[in-house]
Amino acid sequence: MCLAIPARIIEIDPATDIAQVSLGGVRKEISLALVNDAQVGDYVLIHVGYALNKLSEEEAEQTLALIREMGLLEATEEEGATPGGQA
Amino acid sequence: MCLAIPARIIEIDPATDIAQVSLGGVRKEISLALVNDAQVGDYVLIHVGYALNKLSEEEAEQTLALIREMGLLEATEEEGATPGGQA
Amino acid sequence: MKYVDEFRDQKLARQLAGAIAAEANPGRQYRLMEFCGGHTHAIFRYGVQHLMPPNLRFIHGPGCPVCVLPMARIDQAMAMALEHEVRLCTYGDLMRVPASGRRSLLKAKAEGADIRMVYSTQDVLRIARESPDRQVVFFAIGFETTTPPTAVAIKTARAEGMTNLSFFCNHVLTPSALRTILATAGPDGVQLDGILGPSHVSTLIGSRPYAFVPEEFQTPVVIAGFEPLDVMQATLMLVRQLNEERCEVENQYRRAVTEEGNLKAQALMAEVFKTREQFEWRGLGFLPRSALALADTYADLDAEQRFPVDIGEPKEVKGCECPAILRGVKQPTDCKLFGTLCTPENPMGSCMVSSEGACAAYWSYGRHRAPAPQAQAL
Amino acid sequence: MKYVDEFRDQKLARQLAGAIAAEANPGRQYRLMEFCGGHTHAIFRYGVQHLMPPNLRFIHGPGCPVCVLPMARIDQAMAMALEHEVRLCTYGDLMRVPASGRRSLLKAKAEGADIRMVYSTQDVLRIARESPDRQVVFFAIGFETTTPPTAVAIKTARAEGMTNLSFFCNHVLTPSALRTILATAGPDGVQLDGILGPSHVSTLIGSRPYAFVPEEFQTPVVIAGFEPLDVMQATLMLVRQLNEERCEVENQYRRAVTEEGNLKAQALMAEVFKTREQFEWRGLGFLPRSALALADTYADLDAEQRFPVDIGEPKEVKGCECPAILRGVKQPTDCKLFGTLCTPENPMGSCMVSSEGACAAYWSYGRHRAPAPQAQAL
Amino acid sequence: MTQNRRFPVRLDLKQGTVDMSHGSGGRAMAQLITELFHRYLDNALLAQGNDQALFSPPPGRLVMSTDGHVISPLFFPGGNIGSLAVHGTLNDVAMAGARPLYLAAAFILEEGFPLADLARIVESMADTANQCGVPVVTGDTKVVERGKGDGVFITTTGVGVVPEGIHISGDLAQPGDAVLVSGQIGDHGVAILSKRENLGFETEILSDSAALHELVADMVAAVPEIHCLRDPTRGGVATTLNELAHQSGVGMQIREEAIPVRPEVMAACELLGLDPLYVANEGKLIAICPGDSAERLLAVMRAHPKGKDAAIIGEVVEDGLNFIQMETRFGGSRVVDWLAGEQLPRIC
Amino acid sequence: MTQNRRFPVRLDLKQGTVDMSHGSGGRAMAQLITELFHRYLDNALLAQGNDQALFSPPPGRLVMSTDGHVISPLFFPGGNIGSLAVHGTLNDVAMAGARPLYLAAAFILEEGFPLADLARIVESMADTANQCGVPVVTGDTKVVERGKGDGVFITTTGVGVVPEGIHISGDLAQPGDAVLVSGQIGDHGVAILSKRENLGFETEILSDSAALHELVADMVAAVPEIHCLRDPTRGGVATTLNELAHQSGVGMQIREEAIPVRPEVMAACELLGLDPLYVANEGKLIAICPGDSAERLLAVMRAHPKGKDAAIIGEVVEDGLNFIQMETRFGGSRVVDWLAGEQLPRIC
Ligand code: SF4
Ligand code: SF4
Ligand SMILES: [Mg+2]
Ligand SMILES: [Mg+2]
Ligand SMILES: [Mg+2]
Ligand SMILES: [Mg+2]
Ligand SMILES: [Mg+2]
Ligand SMILES: [Mg+2]
Ligand SMILES: [Mg+2]
Ligand SMILES: [Mg+2]
Ligand SMILES: [Mg+2]
Ligand SMILES: [Mg+2]
Repeated sequence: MCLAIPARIIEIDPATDIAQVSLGGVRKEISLALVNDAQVGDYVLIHVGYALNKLSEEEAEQTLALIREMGLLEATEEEGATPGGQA
Repeated sequence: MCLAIPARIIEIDPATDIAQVSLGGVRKEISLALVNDAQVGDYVLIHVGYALNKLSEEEAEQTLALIREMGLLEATEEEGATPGGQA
Repeated sequence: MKYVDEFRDQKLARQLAGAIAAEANPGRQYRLMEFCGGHTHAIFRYGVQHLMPPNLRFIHGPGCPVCVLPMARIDQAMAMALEHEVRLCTYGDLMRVPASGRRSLLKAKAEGADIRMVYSTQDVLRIARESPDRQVVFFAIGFETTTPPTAVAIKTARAEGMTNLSFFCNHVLTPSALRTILATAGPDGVQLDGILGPSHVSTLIGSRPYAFVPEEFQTPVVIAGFEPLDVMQATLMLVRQLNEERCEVENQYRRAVTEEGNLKAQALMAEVFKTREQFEWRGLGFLPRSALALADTYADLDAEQRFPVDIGEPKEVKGCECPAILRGVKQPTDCKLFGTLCTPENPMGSCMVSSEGACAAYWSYGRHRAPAPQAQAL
Repeated sequence: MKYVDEFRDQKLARQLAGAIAAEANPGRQYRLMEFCGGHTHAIFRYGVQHLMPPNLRFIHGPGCPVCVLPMARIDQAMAMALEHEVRLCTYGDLMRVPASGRRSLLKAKAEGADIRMVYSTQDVLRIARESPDRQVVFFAIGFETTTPPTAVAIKTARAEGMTNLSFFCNHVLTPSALRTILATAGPDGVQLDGILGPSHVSTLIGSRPYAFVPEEFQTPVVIAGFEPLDVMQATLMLVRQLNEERCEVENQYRRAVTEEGNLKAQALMAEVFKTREQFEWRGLGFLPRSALALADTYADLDAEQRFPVDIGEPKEVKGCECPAILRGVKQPTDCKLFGTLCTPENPMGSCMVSSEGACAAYWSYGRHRAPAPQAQAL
Repeated sequence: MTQNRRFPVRLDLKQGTVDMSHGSGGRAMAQLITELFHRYLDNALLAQGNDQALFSPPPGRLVMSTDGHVISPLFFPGGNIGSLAVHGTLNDVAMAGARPLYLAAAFILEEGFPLADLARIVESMADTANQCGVPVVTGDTKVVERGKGDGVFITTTGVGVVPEGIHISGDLAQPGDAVLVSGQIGDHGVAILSKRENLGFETEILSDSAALHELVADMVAAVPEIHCLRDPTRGGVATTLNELAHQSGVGMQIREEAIPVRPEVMAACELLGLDPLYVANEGKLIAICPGDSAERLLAVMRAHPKGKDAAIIGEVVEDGLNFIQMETRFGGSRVVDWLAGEQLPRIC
Repeated sequence: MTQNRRFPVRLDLKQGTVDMSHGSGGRAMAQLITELFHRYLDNALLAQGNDQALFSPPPGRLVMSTDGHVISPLFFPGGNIGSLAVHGTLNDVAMAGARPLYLAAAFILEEGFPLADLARIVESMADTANQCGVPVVTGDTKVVERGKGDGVFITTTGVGVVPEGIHISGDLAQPGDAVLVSGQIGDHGVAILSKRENLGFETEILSDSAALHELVADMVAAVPEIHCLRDPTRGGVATTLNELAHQSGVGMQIREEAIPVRPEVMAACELLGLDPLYVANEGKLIAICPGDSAERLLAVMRAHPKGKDAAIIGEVVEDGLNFIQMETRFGGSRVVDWLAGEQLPRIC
């Protein structure tokens, strides 16, 4: 549930707590009312026009690294495994 | 001023004082609030959806008779007179 | 159509024309004012002027309720619709009347004002009943003919306890205007030899209110119907009065007009309205005791009180001769704007709007001044 | 798109699929409930199920706010719009949800109800400011993700002293539903070996509220993001917990979810809302302390109090298996109406509306059951 | 489970209403098109389901004409917006002397419009098109939000082919030409007004809405030298005559007495303060032809049921002002001007 | 006094607004047509002022297509309703492989609409028609009351001629055929959404609104064996592929990775919960041709500026269920269904 997408803050109006975020060339106005200390350059998770939370770059990289590691381990063991389909 | 046209009463609803009048095959609903003792068959002068007054058949005929008489008198005296135009 | 077709008979018209030509004294002028726009309309629509001798001229009077409504009242109605966001009900005739700044109710409607055209005050009542949450104002205009239907609506609104309907009253009184015309006539104003008296107004008020005309102004009056034969017969009656040096109120329109008029309607008007101390008439200025307002007992239904508006000084179009035309001292063709900047599509003055307005009538029916071919055939 | 594209990588997916297949013990079943519709959507949209070994099955949970909204609440909102003539603002997702008598907000709008789709509670505030004469109601739905934006709007309405805006609150609490699912699981209900925990809800509430799952129900939880690699990694993490007979709350979605969640948003929710004693969830019945209402200090902004409506007993469509599907005990294909009378154009149940609903996801992405050609190529 | 019936639940043509999804381009729209439009307007070209129709016209010059139809009320005595949308465009095609071949129809539907009404309208369009032998071969459907439309608007476009030797255009009237009208005027406008609730009048008058292409075919076959044809729709006979006079740079002299008007139409106009010369027609035409062909043309027109009350109403004259002058029934003369603004019911 | 200037006071194209008299059939309407429509759309056929246009088409089969245009906002990045109304219909004509010849345009104006906006729209229509070499030769204007329209609706109808040897129709796709798209998808829909006030997003994306008849002319000249052409407008590529599959009784297998989508369009869709496959295009086409002509067709398309980003996106397969199956970028497979209802911004 709860469609949300990460976008980068490119501008903040401190008076209104409204920010401009950018996502793949699209700019959108969102409210920062739900997050503290968001800065220009931060990535925030956008949901119904609000930033829900900041994203952690570090954690994202660690997750990706872990995924690569989990996959690689396997890839060496069972190259080309083809699990059967089930809908 | 005051577009008004004579029409014949063909139906009266005494409860609402609303009548149906007929004029050349057209039926129209009008109010009788402004006239007393209008009867089915009477001709009334219709203005903005109200009967203003009853018409007197007798007077109408006398007027027409008078017009004919005025004209005829003349016709015998100066047959074919053609007054000049002026806009 | 009974009582209509008989009074449009071509043969009788030709005979009456002959009689008028024969009886009119070539040695004098017959300057007859048709008070009503209805007469003006008939004269133009049926080409009655063509049938008259050259020394008999119709002078168009101020008897068109649309034409005599001052611009300020349109501005006021527009302000009610736009500022107070009322639902303004009005007769179709008013939609195109110019207001200040070349605006009109038609344009205000296009811009979003809630303006409804009605055909009858019965519609006004229906609209108000159907939209109880909405303030509805009836923009009431007209002479004594159109006034009693407004009175019925006011009484009904009171009887039904409607709180969302009020009345912007612009009803005016014919005799008062007639008096002003006559009082200013003479060497400096319009010169009048006789009056074709109101048709449907007289149906309501009767023929008695015109007694002052011969008495005070030594001018004969013939109350005339609106059909072309009515106009012609009444013209002949005026010619005869003038030739015989009589000066009285005669009634050509006997089939609809009595001496006392419609007493029921008169009582209704007396109950619901009071006479204003003065009221502005376009062209005639502020005339004393010439218009109606809601009586004190009905003042709560008065839209002017319920929805006060502040309008600036209305801006008349420069060059528009409506005022002089309404007083009978000028003709449409005397106006520089006639047919150039002022046409029925782009009326500059109210006289170009109503088909009873002298300018509109002249434009629609009289513009082409070459002698009509059939005039020769008569 | 940063943080998006990386987590949709095909090559890594293939590798993760290989790892899952390798690590999954062929001798046992892995019945994993993805709580969230977001997971359901990702599983179908990206064909994740195709990449799993046959003994690993995803069971679709109740985590779609549209799907769990009982019909009575839609009926109630429609009645507010139609009887009280309020301007009803709602997220687009709700427009096509079936209400009693095969009606919906979309149809009510077509019939003249004043219903506005909004994308954000910021729009709701704007609409209310722009139409001060009109009562505006926000039909608020959603889990803890969507709740804080409603809280912001409520506080703003109060701060600005708006008298024309109120809130029809249908916000529900995730942990409560999770508890019900787990409490009814077992031989007679759904059989679950592990839980893919909520993604964006957890962003707000943190990972701590799930501690009860392993403690009370001996079921492992892995909080998972909504991108397909997130789902696959979390699946592998669950497989490992099960293989290793661990049972704990793990957090795969570390880039957005912390232990404590968003404290500012939590404080805001605590201020503005109170927990309802009970609330009906479609399919799950009345669950204690599972939803929010406006706190007493904001009760004057509660649309349920401002616009009371009287609706009849809502009429569920006969044969619709949404309730069982939402509890995880049936699949869309078990419903006789699926694909015959019930399609996304003519949804009979809410699960066919939202793209997160199991029936809609199944219809859009899973309907064609022949093995996809590229499944062979993997 | 999965199965091939395209629309499992049929469109509810009794209780259903148009909603936004019917204009979305998706399956709801496809269903509306299949189960309503194609069902009634059934023909091979339309059934192909392409976004355009392909046909081989007979050789010759083609005409194309388009008209939006926005009438209120949608159903009126003698027709509805569907039949009107067929007649109106066929007539504009026919007024070039052409034989109409094909029609296109574009619908703009307002959210909330009852499907039952839409079905009645489309069925009547189909019947009318059938009777006229001119199929609706391509179409389009859009849906607008409530309050941004008025039930249904239908824009029809027609193409037709002009027989050789026929040269008809509004700028070809010449002094000495005769002016004819094909029948009683004002019926359509009065029929519409009689359904406006607030005017509260009743008549037996039906709209004259009708297709004139067969009448025109007879006319151009017998009198190929016709100069102008036009249907006096909005603005009525008065406006059409002014248009033609202006286009051709001529004046006209007409006779009120010669213009056929039903007594009921005349009466309704008297009641409302309207002039029948400005009231709309939807099944009449004005024809202008050389003066010495006029009696022949009149005879051909009168021989056709849709021209049985045809009349010669005047003649074209030289006039730099392009005035239409009319000898009144009363014997006077007046200018018959263009309509200014709308013709509204009046009190004075 | 009396004089011959037809409209003494010029239309106020700066401050003026449409009012009911502009649709009355009277002189106010004549003035609007003369001073606005004819002024911009200036061409000999229109200038004749008849209710229809007369022309001699080249020999061959004709196509006719009509489309109502009801877009909001009326002005959007990359165009307006006027340019769109020209492109939309030209494209539907071109999708038969035809060369468009003439356009008809019917306007439905809402009372109160600014004449300045109308002039901008009509001017842009005229420019577009000029650039395309396809004049608007006949038209119609109606005015509806405020609250019964939405500024302006424009229905355009086009006719065109199909070169010999070309047989293109939605029912001709065959298993083994290739499916091509002429460029990046979703631009128009996203450009429109970006102007919806409440969505509050901004992009540099312009509508792709464009006329495709020249691209089509190159395509059919080089590859006359093309089976289907269709512009994926409302409902987007997904809906158009479903339509074609259904009409031809086939299925299709497409590859997500092959479908060109701008990153901004993708991002806007992610933000709003939309799928670019369902987003409208106004300057793109889908082409289906025999598999062994596909590379040749692709080369021709890429050689034309309006097809420079063309791509082969899949192939036609046998499928009794007429499903469009897509291999996802992620490596999975899904059915790409018709759009159900409208595609609305979503929260979940
Ligand atoms: S022509 Fe026009 S401007 Fe001149 S007096 Fe008449 S209404 Fe006024
Ligand atoms: S297919 Fe439809 S009716 Fe069946 S369970 Fe799903 S939503 Fe309910
Ligand atoms: Mg036309
Ligand atoms: Mg027409
Ligand atoms: Mg025509
Ligand atoms: Mg179309
Ligand atoms: Mg409407
Ligand atoms: Mg089309
Ligand atoms: Mg199209
Ligand atoms: Mg198309
Ligand atoms: Mg037309
Ligand atoms: Mg509007």
